[in-house]
Amino acid sequence: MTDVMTKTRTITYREAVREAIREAMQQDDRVFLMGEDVGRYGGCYAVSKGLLEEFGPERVRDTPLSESAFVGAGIGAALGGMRPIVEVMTVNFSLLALDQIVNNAALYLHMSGGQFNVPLVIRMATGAGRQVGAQHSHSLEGWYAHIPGIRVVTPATVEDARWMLPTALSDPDPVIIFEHSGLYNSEGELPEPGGPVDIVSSRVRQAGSDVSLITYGGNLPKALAAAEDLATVGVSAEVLDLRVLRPLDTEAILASVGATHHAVIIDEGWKTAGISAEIAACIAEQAVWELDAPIRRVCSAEVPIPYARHMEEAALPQVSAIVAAAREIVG
Amino acid sequence: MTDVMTKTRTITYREAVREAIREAMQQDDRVFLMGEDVGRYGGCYAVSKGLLEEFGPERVRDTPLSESAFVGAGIGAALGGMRPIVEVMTVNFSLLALDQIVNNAALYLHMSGGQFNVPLVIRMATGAGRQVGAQHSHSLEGWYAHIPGIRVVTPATVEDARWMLPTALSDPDPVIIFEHSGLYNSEGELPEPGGPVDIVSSRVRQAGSDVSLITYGGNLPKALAAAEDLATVGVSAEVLDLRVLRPLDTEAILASVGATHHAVIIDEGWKTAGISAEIAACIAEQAVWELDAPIRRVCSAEVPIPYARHMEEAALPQVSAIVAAAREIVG
Amino acid sequence: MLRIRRFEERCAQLYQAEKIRGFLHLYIGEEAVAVGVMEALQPDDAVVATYREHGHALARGMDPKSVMAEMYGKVEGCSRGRGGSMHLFDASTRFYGGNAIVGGGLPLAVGLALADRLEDRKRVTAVFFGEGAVAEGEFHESMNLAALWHLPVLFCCENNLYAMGTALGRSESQTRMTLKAASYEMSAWEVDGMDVVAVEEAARRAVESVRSGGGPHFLEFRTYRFRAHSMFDPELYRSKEEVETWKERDPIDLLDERLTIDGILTGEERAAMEDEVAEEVEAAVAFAEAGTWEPVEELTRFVYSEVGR
Amino acid sequence: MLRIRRFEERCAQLYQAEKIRGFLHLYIGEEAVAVGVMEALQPDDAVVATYREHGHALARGMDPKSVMAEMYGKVEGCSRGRGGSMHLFDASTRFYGGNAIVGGGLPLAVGLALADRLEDRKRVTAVFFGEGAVAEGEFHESMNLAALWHLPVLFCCENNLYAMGTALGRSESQTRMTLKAASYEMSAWEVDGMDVVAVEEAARRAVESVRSGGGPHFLEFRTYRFRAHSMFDPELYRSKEEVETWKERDPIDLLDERLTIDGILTGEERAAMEDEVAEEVEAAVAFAEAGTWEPVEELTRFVYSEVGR
Ligand SMILES: Cc1ncc(C[n+]2csc(CCOP(=O)(O)OP(=O)(O)O)c2C)c(N)n1
Ligand SMILES: Cc1ncc(C[n+]2csc(CCOP(=O)(O)OP(=O)(O)O)c2C)c(N)n1
Ligand SMILES: [Mg+2]
Ligand SMILES: [Mg+2]
Repeated sequence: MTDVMTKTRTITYREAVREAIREAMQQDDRVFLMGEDVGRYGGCYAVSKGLLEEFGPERVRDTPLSESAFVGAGIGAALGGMRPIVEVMTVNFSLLALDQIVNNAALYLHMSGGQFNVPLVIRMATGAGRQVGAQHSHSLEGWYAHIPGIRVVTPATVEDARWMLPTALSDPDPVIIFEHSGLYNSEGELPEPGGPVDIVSSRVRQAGSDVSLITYGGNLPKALAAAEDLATVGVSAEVLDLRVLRPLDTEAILASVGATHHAVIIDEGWKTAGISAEIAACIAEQAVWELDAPIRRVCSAEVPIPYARHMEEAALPQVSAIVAAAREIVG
Repeated sequence: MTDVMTKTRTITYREAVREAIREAMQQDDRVFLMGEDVGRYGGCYAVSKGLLEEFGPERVRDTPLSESAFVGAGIGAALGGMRPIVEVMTVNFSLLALDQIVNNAALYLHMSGGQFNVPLVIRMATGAGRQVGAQHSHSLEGWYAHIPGIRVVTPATVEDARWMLPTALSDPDPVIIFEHSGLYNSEGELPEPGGPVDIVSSRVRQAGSDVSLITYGGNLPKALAAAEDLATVGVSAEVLDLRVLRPLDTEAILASVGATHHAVIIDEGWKTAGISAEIAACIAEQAVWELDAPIRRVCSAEVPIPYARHMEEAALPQVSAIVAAAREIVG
Repeated sequence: MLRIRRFEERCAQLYQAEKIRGFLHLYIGEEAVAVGVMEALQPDDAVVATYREHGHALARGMDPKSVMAEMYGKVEGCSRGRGGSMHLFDASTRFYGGNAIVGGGLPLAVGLALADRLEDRKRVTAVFFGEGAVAEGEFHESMNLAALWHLPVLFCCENNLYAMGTALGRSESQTRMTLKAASYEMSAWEVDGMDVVAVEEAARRAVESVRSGGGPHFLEFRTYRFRAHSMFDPELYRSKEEVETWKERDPIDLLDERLTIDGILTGEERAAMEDEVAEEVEAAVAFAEAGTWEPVEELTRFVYSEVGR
Repeated sequence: MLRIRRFEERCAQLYQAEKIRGFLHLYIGEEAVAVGVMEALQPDDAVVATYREHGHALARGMDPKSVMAEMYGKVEGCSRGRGGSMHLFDASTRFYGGNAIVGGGLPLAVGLALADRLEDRKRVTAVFFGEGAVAEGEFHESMNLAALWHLPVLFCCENNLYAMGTALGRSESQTRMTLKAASYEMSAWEVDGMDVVAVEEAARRAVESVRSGGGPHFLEFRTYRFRAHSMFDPELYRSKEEVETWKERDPIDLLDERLTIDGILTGEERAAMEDEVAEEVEAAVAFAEAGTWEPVEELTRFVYSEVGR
């Protein structure tokens, strides 16, 4: 996953995000962090722990429970020359802020004839798998990827968690960063010295020749595990980490499928009209003759995510299902 | 479009919706209409004109500008045994009510273990084409189609405008009805005597053998016009009106594509991760070998919809583009 | 109150034992609010609560067995194990959840009340929410709708001074909740939420008025959360001293004192209560332990209704 | 005011002539509000308005030519013809739209003010909204944030008594706007929105206080919309008499009288003003007519920024 020649440092995904925020705030006074309980509480996932002490309450700003207003305030502050990092605790609560994101953040530049860009970064936790029930287990990345005017990124590795943020902050337009809540405790190797990474291209996390496992965010570990299992049965799986859901790196998708001629798309979001559908559609439009077998999608079951562990596991994409789908089409 | 043998009556789409609402309120005291300016103003598209006088302010209920609360109140009233018809003026404003729709209406039945169903009907105008600018021109049907627990229907004909509502009202679960604002003034032939129509199946509006034009709602007229043009150049196009976006009538889609071996999907929504992507994905998963050519999607350009007419027209699906796409793949 | 207290103390243990998973929000310290209000409600009234609703569910008369089974994720649970701690539901007591979106239950309560009003039923809908929810737009919209339409809603604000780690003063520019209600022309009272007698008295008066067509009422209950917000909360935002001071007004101790002083409750009776409650709680745990898992095949049941279509 | 009035009267004609399309919301009758408030602002202050913003744009000093060209959909328009009547934008006067979602501009104003506060700039952000927007959650959340954080925002509520066809009394349980502001601990005054002098006076006092760190202020301007809500409104919801009564307090007539009585304005001067304004308006129309269409190839420009990446 990271180049073996460079020095690396072991770090958790949570620490990586925190380091990224801290560095950005140290280097640019226009950057500030705003959201529910990012300050005194230390962040509901402890991401911003310690930042209040370092930067004070003006720049590490606890907000009331007012998703629409503080996300909109982030847009306004960006219009006013700041570089806000707005944390929406989880994607579930972002439903309350969608008007501001879709009708203001995404539209202002185009609608104003190029006069008003919105250099805003919105971070939110996403995903299920922690038995927190249907209202707290949404994966709506596909919804956001539907909207022109915003960029949608999904760091899946500690390196992306650490180095996508500076790139997002230097972007003149709104960038939404989805952090899968299941990744915060995960550890990974961070290349030293590292530097900002692009937010336009995908990455092959594991090369392979028989089937392309196309995924992003919290399901990358599952896809890599599936690739390992497949290797034991002689199937060489390529794992493509999309990294960015808008704009999609279709070239890389087509290249991978063009080489393996088999595609399995893994997405924790619901299947119908989600990002998995777009990936399948791109292939159907531009590489249909490359396929040696129908496309397979391994997504969450089309149900609200239940609390009970066995039911939640049954609802979410699992390694076994990825392996089965790959083996079915590779045959 | 309608069986030539039955008597028919010419009626506008607007009148058809109004008749449907009036009849439902006459037949069932539990039915009431609630929304912004549905009463004294007569509805922003004049759909509910006259209903206040007939049913009074309790059952034709003007609401304040509080999309989240009155949609949520509709859910609560449904839980309380009523059969509310909640009108959200346009899909653009429904962004403010998404928390209630996605986290309550769609989840309550499953999350409560089957105890609490939500017999709610939400009507909203959708679509662009009237030069009302980016914030008032969204087509988010694909977003709603992504959500398990709700049904999404898109009446495109006066018959569906007239007869889908009673079926939706008799459904024990939430049904979202999208009425394309461009259709209200359109006239059509209403079969007499008519009766409730299903909200699960699509319809072939025009039979054809060379290519399937798959669409819904406000773009059905464009698809039919394209089919006419194609006929003049010897291409026999089948026009499939989806009618229902969730659950999708995949069988009919596969049957049509299985017969024509060519598919053009027309959607006023943005292409990326929209309903057009789902349709393409279904074909790629289940009928890829039926295709004699790649799938084509004719959708709105991935831009906020501009005000100027020529720019708006350039942004939206047009008959010429549908014809071009069909001719390209039919070759 | 005692039943709720002991039930939740057991839940905390069971969370450590990993029998209960997900988010667990304890009501310990706030019991007087739910108990007092529920006393004032009729069986056919409706209740809408939050994710911190164990106390409300039990006070409303839901079976501790089905509640505990729900937290275990067993199919015998009140939501078939699909909801967990945050999503308790019960049609028989008209308990509409168990809503984990802050403010999300308020519009539902308005709608339930609207249904009663349209059907000329003299029922009341009581909705519970924390003071943190007052910052949400949904609170504002719901208050206005209920007052504008004169609906039978009882708004029960559980002001425990914190929204996770955010103190009321950092969440509201004006911290007097009753002033907010006034801005909607809604009558509102501040109530000592640690005194169950005061709570019940206020609730009775309010419910009576709401039921007799007096329109919605707003009650602010001054209370305090003795435990962490959830099981993941390091509690960096408040001092041990503050917590200790509030514990001196533990609603259960306050009631004990009063009843003892008034000679209504003897030591033996009090001890007997403890035993009874302990039995109930253990019976609930036993029931949950003995419970079964919903068959995985049923995952897709109830996405849509099975009857009536 | 006269310029705005004549400009919009012309817009109405041009709408009939189908030169202007989409939604057109006229400000006729309410001109004193925008004019009076803008007088009190500095060039580097910010303005956020609604879809009924022609008056605000002109009063803020935007060129009538670019505004008219925008309504024609010409590339010479202030938003390149992409916004139309509801989406006027101008960076040079810090005019942030032209927002067509009721309440949608309020959080932006809070954020613009937050930026000034974080950068220690003594600027003010004035945000305009109708009384109908007061029912939206976004209003409530924005008021609370601005007051809680003591931000330099001037909330300008244009109370014209109707939200489309919904009278204030059918939209708010408590119709006194200033009471709502009070519930956020925000100082608020009611102002005669038909008297431009009163508006300017009130705005000056409020702006001064906001600029000097007094925190946000709320001004309710009592005004009235003489024309239909938009070009599609049959006006079933109000009586001709009511409209006529309000027209007796036409802000332009009121000012004329006052200036004439005070001998500040002679008949000739007044007539000259009309001529001057008429010229300006016709020049704007000519400019718009002569304008060009944005090349269709540019449709995808400005979805994302072209520079700085
Ligand atoms: C809309 C929304 N935003 C954020 C959260 C995360 N969250 C859960 S509880 C909570 C604090 C709520 O505080 P309060 O309303 O006072 O209730 P309390 O927990 O004190 O009982 C927060 C921020 C949520 N569940 N919903
Ligand atoms: C969120 C939202 N809901 C509904 C609409 C449709 N709409 C446009 S203007 C309007 C009335 C607004 O009234 P008010 O705020 O008083 O402003 P006024 O038009 O009177 O100036 C409505 C309902 C909208 N644009 N945005
Ligand atoms: Mg609280
Ligand atoms: Mg108004």
